[in-house]
Amino acid sequence: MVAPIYIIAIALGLAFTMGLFGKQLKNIAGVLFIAGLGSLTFISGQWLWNFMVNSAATEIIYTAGFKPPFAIVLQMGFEEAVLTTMINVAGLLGALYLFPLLDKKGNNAMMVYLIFIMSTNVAVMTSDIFNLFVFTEVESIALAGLILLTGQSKAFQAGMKYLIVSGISSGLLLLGIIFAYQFSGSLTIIDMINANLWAVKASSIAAFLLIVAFIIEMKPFPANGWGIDVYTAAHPGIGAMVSAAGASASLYVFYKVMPLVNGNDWYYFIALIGAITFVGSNLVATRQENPNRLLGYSSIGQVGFLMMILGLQDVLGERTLIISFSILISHYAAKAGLFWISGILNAENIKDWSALRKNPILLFLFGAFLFALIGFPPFPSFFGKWELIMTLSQTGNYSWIVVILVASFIEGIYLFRWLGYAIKLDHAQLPAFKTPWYQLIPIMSMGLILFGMSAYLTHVFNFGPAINYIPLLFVLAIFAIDFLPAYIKNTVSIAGIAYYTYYLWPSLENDLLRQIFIGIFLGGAILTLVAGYAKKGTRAGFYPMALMMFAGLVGLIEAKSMLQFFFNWELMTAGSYFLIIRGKRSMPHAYSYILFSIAGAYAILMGFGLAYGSQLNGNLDALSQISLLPALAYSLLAVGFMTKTASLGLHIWLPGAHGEAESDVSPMVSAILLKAGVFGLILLFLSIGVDNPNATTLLYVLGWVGALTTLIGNMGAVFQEDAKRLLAYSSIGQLGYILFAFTFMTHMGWLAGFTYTINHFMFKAILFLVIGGIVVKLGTHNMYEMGGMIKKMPFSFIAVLISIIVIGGIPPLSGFAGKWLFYNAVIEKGWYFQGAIIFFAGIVAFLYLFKLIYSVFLGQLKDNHRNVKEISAWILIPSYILIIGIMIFSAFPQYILQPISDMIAPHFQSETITWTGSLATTSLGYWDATTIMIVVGTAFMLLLGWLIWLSAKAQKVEQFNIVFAAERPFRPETTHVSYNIYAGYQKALGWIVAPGITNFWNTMSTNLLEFAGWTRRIYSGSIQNYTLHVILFIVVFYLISIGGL
Amino acid sequence: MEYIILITGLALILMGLYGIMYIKNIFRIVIAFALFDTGINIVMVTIGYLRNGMAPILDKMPTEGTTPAIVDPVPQALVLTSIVIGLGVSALMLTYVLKLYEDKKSLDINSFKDLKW
Amino acid sequence: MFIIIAIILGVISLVGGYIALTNPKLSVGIIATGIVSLVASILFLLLAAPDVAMTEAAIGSGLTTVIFFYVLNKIRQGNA
Amino acid sequence: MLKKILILFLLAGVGLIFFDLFQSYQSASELTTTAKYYADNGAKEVGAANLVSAIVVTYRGLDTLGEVSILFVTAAIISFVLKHKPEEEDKNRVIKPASEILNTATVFLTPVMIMVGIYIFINGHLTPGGGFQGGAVIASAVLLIFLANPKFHLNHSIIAFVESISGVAFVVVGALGLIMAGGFLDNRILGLGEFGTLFSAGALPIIYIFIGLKVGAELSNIVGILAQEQNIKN
Amino acid sequence: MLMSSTMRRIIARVSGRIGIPWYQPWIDLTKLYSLRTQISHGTMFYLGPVFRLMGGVGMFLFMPMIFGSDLWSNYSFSGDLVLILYFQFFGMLGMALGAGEGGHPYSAIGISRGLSQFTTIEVPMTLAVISLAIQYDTLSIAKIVEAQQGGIMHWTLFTNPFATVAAMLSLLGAFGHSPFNLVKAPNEIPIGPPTEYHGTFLGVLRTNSAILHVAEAALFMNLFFGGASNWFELIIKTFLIYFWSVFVGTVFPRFRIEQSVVWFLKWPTIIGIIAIIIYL
Repeated sequence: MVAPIYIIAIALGLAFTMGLFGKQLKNIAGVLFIAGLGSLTFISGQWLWNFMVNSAATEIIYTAGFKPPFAIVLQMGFEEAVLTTMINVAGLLGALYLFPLLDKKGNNAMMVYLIFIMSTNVAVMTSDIFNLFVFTEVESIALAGLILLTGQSKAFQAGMKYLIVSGISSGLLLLGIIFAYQFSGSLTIIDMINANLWAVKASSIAAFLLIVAFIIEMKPFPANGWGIDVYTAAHPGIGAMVSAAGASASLYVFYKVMPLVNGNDWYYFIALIGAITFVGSNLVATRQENPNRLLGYSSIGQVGFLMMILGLQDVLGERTLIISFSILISHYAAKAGLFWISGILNAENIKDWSALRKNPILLFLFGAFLFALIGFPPFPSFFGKWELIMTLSQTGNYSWIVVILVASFIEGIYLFRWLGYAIKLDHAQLPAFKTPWYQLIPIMSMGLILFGMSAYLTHVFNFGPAINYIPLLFVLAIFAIDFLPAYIKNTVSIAGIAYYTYYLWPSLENDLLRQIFIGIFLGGAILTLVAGYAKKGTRAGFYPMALMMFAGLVGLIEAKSMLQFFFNWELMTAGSYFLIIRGKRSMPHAYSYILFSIAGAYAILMGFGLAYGSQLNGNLDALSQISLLPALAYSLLAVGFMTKTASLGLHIWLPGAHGEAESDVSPMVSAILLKAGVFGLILLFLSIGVDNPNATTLLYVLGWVGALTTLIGNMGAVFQEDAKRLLAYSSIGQLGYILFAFTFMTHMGWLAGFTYTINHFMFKAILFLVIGGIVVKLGTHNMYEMGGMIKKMPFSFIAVLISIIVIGGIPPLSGFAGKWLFYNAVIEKGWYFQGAIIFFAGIVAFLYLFKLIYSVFLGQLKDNHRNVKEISAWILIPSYILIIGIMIFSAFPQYILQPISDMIAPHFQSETITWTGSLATTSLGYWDATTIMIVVGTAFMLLLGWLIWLSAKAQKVEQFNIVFAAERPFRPETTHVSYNIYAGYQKALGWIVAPGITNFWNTMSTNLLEFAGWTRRIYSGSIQNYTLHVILFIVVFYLISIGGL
Repeated sequence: MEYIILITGLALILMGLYGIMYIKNIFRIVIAFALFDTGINIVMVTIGYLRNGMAPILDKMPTEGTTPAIVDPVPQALVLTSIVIGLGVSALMLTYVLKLYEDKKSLDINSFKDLKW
Repeated sequence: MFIIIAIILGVISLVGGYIALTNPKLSVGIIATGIVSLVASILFLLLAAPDVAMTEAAIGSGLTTVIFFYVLNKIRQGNA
Repeated sequence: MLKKILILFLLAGVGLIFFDLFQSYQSASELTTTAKYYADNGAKEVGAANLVSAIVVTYRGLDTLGEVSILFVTAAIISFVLKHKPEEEDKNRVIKPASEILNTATVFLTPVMIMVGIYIFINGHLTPGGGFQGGAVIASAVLLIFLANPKFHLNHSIIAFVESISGVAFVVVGALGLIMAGGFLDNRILGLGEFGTLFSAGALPIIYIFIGLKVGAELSNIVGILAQEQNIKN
Repeated sequence: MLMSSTMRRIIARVSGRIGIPWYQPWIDLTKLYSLRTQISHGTMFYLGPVFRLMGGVGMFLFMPMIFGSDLWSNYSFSGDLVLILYFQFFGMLGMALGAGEGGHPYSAIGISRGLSQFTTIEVPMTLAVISLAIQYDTLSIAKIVEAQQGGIMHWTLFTNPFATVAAMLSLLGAFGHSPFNLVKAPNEIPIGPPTEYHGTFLGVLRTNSAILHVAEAALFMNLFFGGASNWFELIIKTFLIYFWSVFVGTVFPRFRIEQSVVWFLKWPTIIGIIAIIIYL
């Protein structure tokens, strides 16, 4: 074992030696520099290995051979080993990244860099407060030098601010040290802690000064303008160091000195400061467009988050360290990687990051880093946040949970905007950039570290067996073959899904609910993927993401515990986000989708937290016995799931997201993905159970929400000119029905709900597939630019017609089954007004259905569409398979509904529907699907036959063989009345869909951004203002904590 | 006496802070910073002072069981370090001032607001 | 006795500090800072800290002042 | 105006903190545990008469190492920021010749000052003063040269050499302590010698010499760069 | 058919003319059926009328016409009130599709208006039906009729007047006579949806229109006026129901589409809500 003290000896020895090499021997200096960093990494890594594998005891390093407190003592324990390894790895990779720049600036720059890394190491290891002061001072001076590497004027300004503020804070630290020394008689941290400085007012001022100095180092909001400028002005490579190595070290240092003020109040203040920083920095970041500055805000926010976690350590107990580590490591890898990418792009505005598209590897890593920051699975921060929230909830600290989730959401606001820009923003000319190997390798290494740590932490948290990784591995495999042509990947994907369905099925033997949903999810997956054969090229990135979504969906079904459920929920969200954003104009819509999704996910998380807190049981069945704030918990869960089902108020993301998605993505996200929300709601309602006193109001409200959603959705669809948006609004409406039906909590209602769910899956898949295909064929979304397609695309027409009949609930097709059950349920439940609204909405549906089929298929064929052909057979095949499904379901619903009925019966007091063959009887009425089918079918055929016989000789009219207003039309556009055909209706009832809700969210977001803009004015750029902030912070903190306020 | 010196030190720190926060000329801010540093050093040494203590330089090996009547050497050692660090920081700040001036031809602190928001 | 010296020195250093911050001429300010440093080193002697006093005299009032002057000189030349 | 009030308010706030600090201060009547240990055992363990030196070099040697690296880093930063480019130097720069007295004084004083500096740090373990003070004096000598002859070109390679060698030697001696004695920077790699004599306190004087040389070189370097740096471009 | 001619007579009477003889519609119809249509706009042109007729026939088929008669309860054993309500849509859709295929701009306008109005017409109707379902605790028409037997005071008309009023008002719209006949708009748009069809098709449509009217009237009779226990009663009652709309239509001027939409959502709806509230 190499003694840790050699970290100092080697680094300083090399740094001093490098002065010997002039320009002639520069290369040797460079080699020594890298070798030195490498040996630091080796030493700390070796210790880490030692601790992990051999579980060695903590090593104490006595300098000068004397015992503490009389000499300085360093310590190398497990935590120090972790931290120093992190710092040194970042240092080494960063050096590689910056090497050309450092080399250009000469040996001096390298020396400074080396000493920066060395001092960071010592700050982590030392146990002596004055030594800590000296080495943090070395660190900040070295950093003040590194900032100047770019040589720009901005860098000098930033460095000046940094120097002044860190000078003030180190002055205060010195004062604190000397007074603390006076009271404790020692300079070691542990002795000072044992002296209980905080207990007496006299000595507590010393403790205050110490702590406040370290807090200032961590850049608490709002006294952090100086810190942010450093991130902005320094070379991104240096930003990476500050964010990854520096922030990690200062957090650990803070963790070491925190017990100086041991006392619940103090910790509470610290947590509060952390929370304010977390929220404030993220808030301000929402207005930021400079990537480095944005990353700076985000870094500071993350540090605030960690500070908050440390402040809550009394609550979190022994889990503090592992939680903070998992969040820290995500931050570390992600921020380093992001800063480095930023250095490669060298863009002033995050909009220019769209150039990243040119390099798929970087783009992938960029996405991974962002998701890691926000806390998506499988990254460490996901598990960290999960543990954190579960623990907090268990101890009743709800307000902290709210703070964390709000801040994380705000973080999502800007990070996803950024991601959207990178993936999708239209750019006339993508700026060129070079990716040299020495810059790519560090970034990729950080990516590897991130994924490696994900795997490792899953193991540490003991989540490994809880999560099924087989689908994930499959996703990875698909990712590995992403370069192959689409049809190969398509085949592999379909085969994989089919096999997995086959593999999974036996385990769901007695669980009809899950069988239904697996049918929807995976059956739907296969069918929609079949349509993918119509696409050409490699479709880079499509298959991994689609499969990721399906993996998440499958995982939802397999989930036994809340963690599994949430893990897969997030996985699905991430996958679907990438699918949605693939559309040409999807960027803003995918953005709002993901924002609603993460907000919903956080609501679910909090709900799970409450459930976990009440039962101390991570299984999903804990949901049925929530004793902590049950009403709130159920509401949160419901709201969370409703973001996916796009219920009223939470629906505004859907039209755009579904409407603009690619033609085969729309059915995936509409017919399949929305059902995930339904599945969640079903699980939730099953857990709530009938007559749960905590959820009565909730269910009632949800019932109304469902009814109004239906109305708004259908009404919205009526006024759409865009075919896919029309369908998207229609989805909102249909999901409204489903939500409404399930809130009944009666047997009949649920049966109706299931019928709707199955129907919606089938007809919406058909519609989106076919309409999507047509949209692609015709090259326009606007229905008024289509028309007359019936002659060109008869098969499509029939598919659409049948779907429409189902949506309309017109007998004899299966839509009517849903309606019939539904009205029985309404009357039985007694929710008449809601029922009436739904009924009204149901008729409104005719308006848009007519518009859809009329504008697209009927009316006048346009000149430029004379040569179009039927859409691809690959789209029609799945559609017709689904039509067969609809027909079977229509004619023999009892084979599906009866088992469902039996399945759900135990959950309710009574079974209110009885089956005799195909005849269903309720207390209110009866319905015999098969007979109706036969009667209607026969009558229909007879009439049709008669008419055909009557008009056998009819001649075809030419398109314009019509006369009106004494003129013969000659252009189809003038004759195809489709645009805004419901103008009168809009005048009368348009107010219902007046974009009140969209306005509400717009106002919310505008206000948030305004507020952020207003807040960030504190960062006026003036050095003195920043100083003022710092002093103000200190004074206020003092007055609150000690001054007796 | 030590009380008076302590007050002097604290007052110098306050003056330094006032200068840093109020004065517009960055050069003078560096001067204020030097005052701030000096004040802190004075305070630190004062803390180690022991009435009737001698300077911590022994003229003979102390005999077992008796403690030489000296002032506390530890703060002095710390201040030594602190003074040198102060020099380093001042020199660095002056370099910055020089560069800033070279850039903007001004010492007014309000001309260095390129970075904000 | 020491108290009186301390008071006098304290007052000198505060006045020096005031001058350093307010005198319109930067050079006077620098010198005033040097004086404050010098006074501080005398205070250190009073506090039985000869090592510190030496250091303060050599570095605080000596080298620092010189460095200040050098930089001020550069700036002035730049102005000229 | 508002800002001024705010500043006054803040100063009052800081003043309040200081007032509380002042109130909490009580003139010490006895040494703290640490100080008492040094007073009792410092001479015995380290062998230095000057306890401050003993603390600075041995007990808290690591701090000193850090401090030296601060100066080192500062010098490095200043040199790469204000990189001297002789070819661009303004040839027309008007330099006031230094006075005759100064020139003469320089010639006499410089060697003397360097000698004094060296004396100070060699006797650091016995008398007040040590590496820093000695180094500062040496730097002042260099300064004097600059004052006398503004065009004097400091030989950077010599300074760099001294700086590097003494720095490396400092580290090496420290590492020797780790190998041969109790720990990094332990001065007991050499015999402690007789208390109060020049050759006592083990390796302490040696370390102090290196510190002195290094500090001297670094300070000279800083002064040199600042003095030589070309004029601000107009 | 009979009703149709009567209606026109009344209109004429009110407007001070003599009007057509009662048998005129039959003549028209026969003529239309005898004409072979010579043109076709495509598949949907066929399917549209078929759908439309299907709606009417379906409604008819699944509705019990005469109380207590096995023969004339049709197929009502396999469906109830909800089924009937939805069969109305069938026809509507068919009409819309068929006309759309014609490619004539005015048909689209007409249909859009028709559908718009239709949506709101159904609101009071639904409220009334729900009210009935609460009242009788069933959705089966037969059972509703059964419950109304035993005297005129048992009719829904008297047991649940609000529901009846709401439904009757909506009936006005459903029949598409003035003032809610902008859809067919005889004057301003002389060639609304029906005009695109000639010959047999127009015949089909006319037939259908008649069937629909009868079916709807029968439905109302069943729901609100005690049903019919024999043919005579059936004819009288449906006739009277039908004439209600005709009378109203001749008195009021035509509404614009947005006016009618709003109108339906105002008074009839409120009455419908009251009808439900009293049974809550």
